[in-house]
Amino acid sequence: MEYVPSKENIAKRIARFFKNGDVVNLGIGLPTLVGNYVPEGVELILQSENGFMGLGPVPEAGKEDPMLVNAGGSCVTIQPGGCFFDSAMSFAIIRGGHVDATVLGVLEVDQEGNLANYKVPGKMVPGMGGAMDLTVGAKKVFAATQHFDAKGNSKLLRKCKLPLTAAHEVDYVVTDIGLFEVKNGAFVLKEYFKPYTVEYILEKTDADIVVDKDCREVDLG
Amino acid sequence: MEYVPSKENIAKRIARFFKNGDVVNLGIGLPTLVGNYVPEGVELILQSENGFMGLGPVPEAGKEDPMLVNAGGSCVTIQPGGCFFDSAMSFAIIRGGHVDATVLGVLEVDQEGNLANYKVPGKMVPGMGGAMDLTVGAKKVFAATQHFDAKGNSKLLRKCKLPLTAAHEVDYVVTDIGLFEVKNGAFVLKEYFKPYTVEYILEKTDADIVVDKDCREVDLG
Amino acid sequence: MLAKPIVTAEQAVGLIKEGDVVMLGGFMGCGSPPALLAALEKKGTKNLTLVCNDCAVHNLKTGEMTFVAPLVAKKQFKKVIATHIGLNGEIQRQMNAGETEVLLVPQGTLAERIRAAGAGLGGVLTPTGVGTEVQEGKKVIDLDGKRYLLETGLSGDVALIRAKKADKAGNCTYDKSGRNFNPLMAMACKTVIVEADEIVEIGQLDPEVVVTPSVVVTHLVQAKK
Amino acid sequence: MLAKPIVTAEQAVGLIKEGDVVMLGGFMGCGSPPALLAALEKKGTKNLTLVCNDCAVHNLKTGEMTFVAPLVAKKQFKKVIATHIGLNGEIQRQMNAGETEVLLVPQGTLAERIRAAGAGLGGVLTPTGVGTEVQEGKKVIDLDGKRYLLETGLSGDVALIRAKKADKAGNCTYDKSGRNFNPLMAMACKTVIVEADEIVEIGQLDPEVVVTPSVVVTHLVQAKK
Repeated sequence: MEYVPSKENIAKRIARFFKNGDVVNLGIGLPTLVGNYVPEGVELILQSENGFMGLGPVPEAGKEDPMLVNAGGSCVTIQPGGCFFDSAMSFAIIRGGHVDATVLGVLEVDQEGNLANYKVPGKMVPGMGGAMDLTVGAKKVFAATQHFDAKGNSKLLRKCKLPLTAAHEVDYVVTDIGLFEVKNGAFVLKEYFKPYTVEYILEKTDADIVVDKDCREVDLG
Repeated sequence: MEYVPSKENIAKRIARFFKNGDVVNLGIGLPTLVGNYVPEGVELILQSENGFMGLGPVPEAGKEDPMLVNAGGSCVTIQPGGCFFDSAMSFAIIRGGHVDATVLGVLEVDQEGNLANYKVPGKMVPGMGGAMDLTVGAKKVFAATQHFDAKGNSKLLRKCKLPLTAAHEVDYVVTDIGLFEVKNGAFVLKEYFKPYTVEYILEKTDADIVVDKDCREVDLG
Repeated sequence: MLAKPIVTAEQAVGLIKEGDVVMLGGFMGCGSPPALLAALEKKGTKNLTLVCNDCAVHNLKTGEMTFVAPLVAKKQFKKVIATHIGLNGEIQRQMNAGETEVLLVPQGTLAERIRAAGAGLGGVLTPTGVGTEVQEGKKVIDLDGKRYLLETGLSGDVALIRAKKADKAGNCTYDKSGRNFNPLMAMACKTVIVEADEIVEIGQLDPEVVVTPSVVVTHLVQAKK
Repeated sequence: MLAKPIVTAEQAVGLIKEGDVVMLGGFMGCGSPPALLAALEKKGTKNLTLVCNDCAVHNLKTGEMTFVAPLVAKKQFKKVIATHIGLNGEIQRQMNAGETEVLLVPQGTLAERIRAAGAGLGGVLTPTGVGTEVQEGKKVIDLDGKRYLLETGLSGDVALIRAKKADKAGNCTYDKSGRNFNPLMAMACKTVIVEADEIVEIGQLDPEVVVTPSVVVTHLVQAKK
């Protein structure tokens, strides 16, 4: 079986977690894609940590407002019913448990629920931005990642080697081949995505995986 | 010499301390009177700890707005250039050193700069309200008090007996017979108000008083 | 944006259970929600903890009572956490008689304790109260030679909030000095009931002037006009 | 209400002395004051400490620089305290080469540290960063079995603020997501310079919508239109 990276499948699967009215913060990059796959009838309230609630889609060309950007600095819009606030209020909302879920990118994630995504010492040090607050504050933390890096190494590990963004805070890891819940020091495989198999996942992942008794195949289409 | 209580003289003298644009919080009761004696050309910005800047005078009869009250619950007005805020911001302004001066009432004040004004255990326990924050936060703390209580006892003491509102925070004590700076564990007499004399003050006050070398008589009229 | 249920004051106070910690906005009643207080008095739920700046007015000589005072007089609260109770003679009486537990907290500290809980902070270090009775039993932390008290977060079960305008999603604005503790309490409770003078459609509040974000509000009540 | 001096951007940045801690509002430049940054670059004041969410954009391949990036490239800052520097390759290079000291702080923690200083608090207890490198050297406080880091207040000498409207007294409103750190920094510095898109007469701002109260603002600058 050949591994074909699919950001879309990761985003599709995460999007199915949400119910109508959930307050969600999507990290820049891959996590932002989640917004494209939210099921019909489900409207998310997106929080943008740079200071507003009700993040809307990219504006039409020519209608960009440089004073209305997302946390990546790109021009966006605000939905009816949204509101602006300062950074202290933004993180009061995040840290205070008023955000239902956050989706964050991954450099490494391990079976203890540790996440590393802000620093490769000496090489790439972008900084943690809001990620450390999001991981401790959001009710559910989704780590969104391709299952393997460019060299084919598992991004799911027994123990992170990079500096942590958060310790023991990840609830779910969603890759392009399966859905894992982090529980009791192991990745619990809940779903494997067609065409991958349980055996493939167990063989290729460098971590302790428990196959859930209700584990099932899911076709993300 | 007979002691004639005069709230007006206390208020008059304190009012002369202020310069144009000073941000001041006046306690309820006697301290509020200070606002009536601010010299011409001096405009104070009054902070009201229940949530606004730019406290204005009592409204005309019939124009009261129950949603615009001072910290004592009485209807007031807001000046042009004022603004409303919540209680956290109100005390951020107070505690953060953004208030130039506060004037507070007194049950007891001592030569160490300790102030007691919120509690007589078992008898009267109104609570400290904003007074503890005001005393630690305002740049200058004025204790405004009649020099003697109803029984003729000095309200300036060597050591407060009542529970403290603040330890070592009072800068000036202004009574109806003199002005004292609290310094190095003593009341430094800076001014005595006509018709009282230095001798009278020294004799009648139950505390260590140092007579300032520039101490002078002041006629508050 | 999801609309929140608009309920009657009676339905709203039905969400308050015996033993709950109830946070009540307002300062001498200015900014307290009158319909919610009336309904809670009528329902008579007891054994509550009240967190509020003060207990409004209860003049024992004239019998005058405002806002939360009738609920205090009916002993619906086993405990009161407040900054000032000087104009409510009855709660002072209950305190001195040992009938009701009263915790007096400096006003800025109460604001920060509530804010901390709503903001997911364990607490704050404040210089307020150092060297006073407020210090008793608290950790004192020295930073660069200055002493601070560690004051911990204070959260509640239900917040009773009075807003000027709310949109149907729950975004709120407040009315002049009626703002006070309301926005802080709205962040710090699981159930947040807003009695609004006016409830408008989603999109009708300027997003720049919203004080309380919709996501923390759980129920809306139309105030009597 | 006292009017604050309206000065030019050049006069305003003259208030910044070598060695000062400069707080700069803005998030990827959105909400940073462009005229003040241009004047400070021209003046060339060095040895400063910059407190800002990020360092805007400096693309080392194309040479593109935005907002504070040219000042960073000229090494006007001996130290940078920020949450994210991923889009400024030059400050990453300076950090890795040991040329400039960079302290990376979680965004919510930076916000609370600045707010604490402005609010007269010694610090806050936050769960953010527990079990990470951010914890190093900090006091860990356990409350009811949950661990928090003690993060201390962070104040500055001069705040460079971008407002939408300011009245002549100094009251400010902000523009959409340009609000971010501006109101927090305006509370936390001794000198607070506001570059406003529009400066209006005292009394022309609705007191309900003011975000930064006049009393903390020391100087006003009219932004280029």
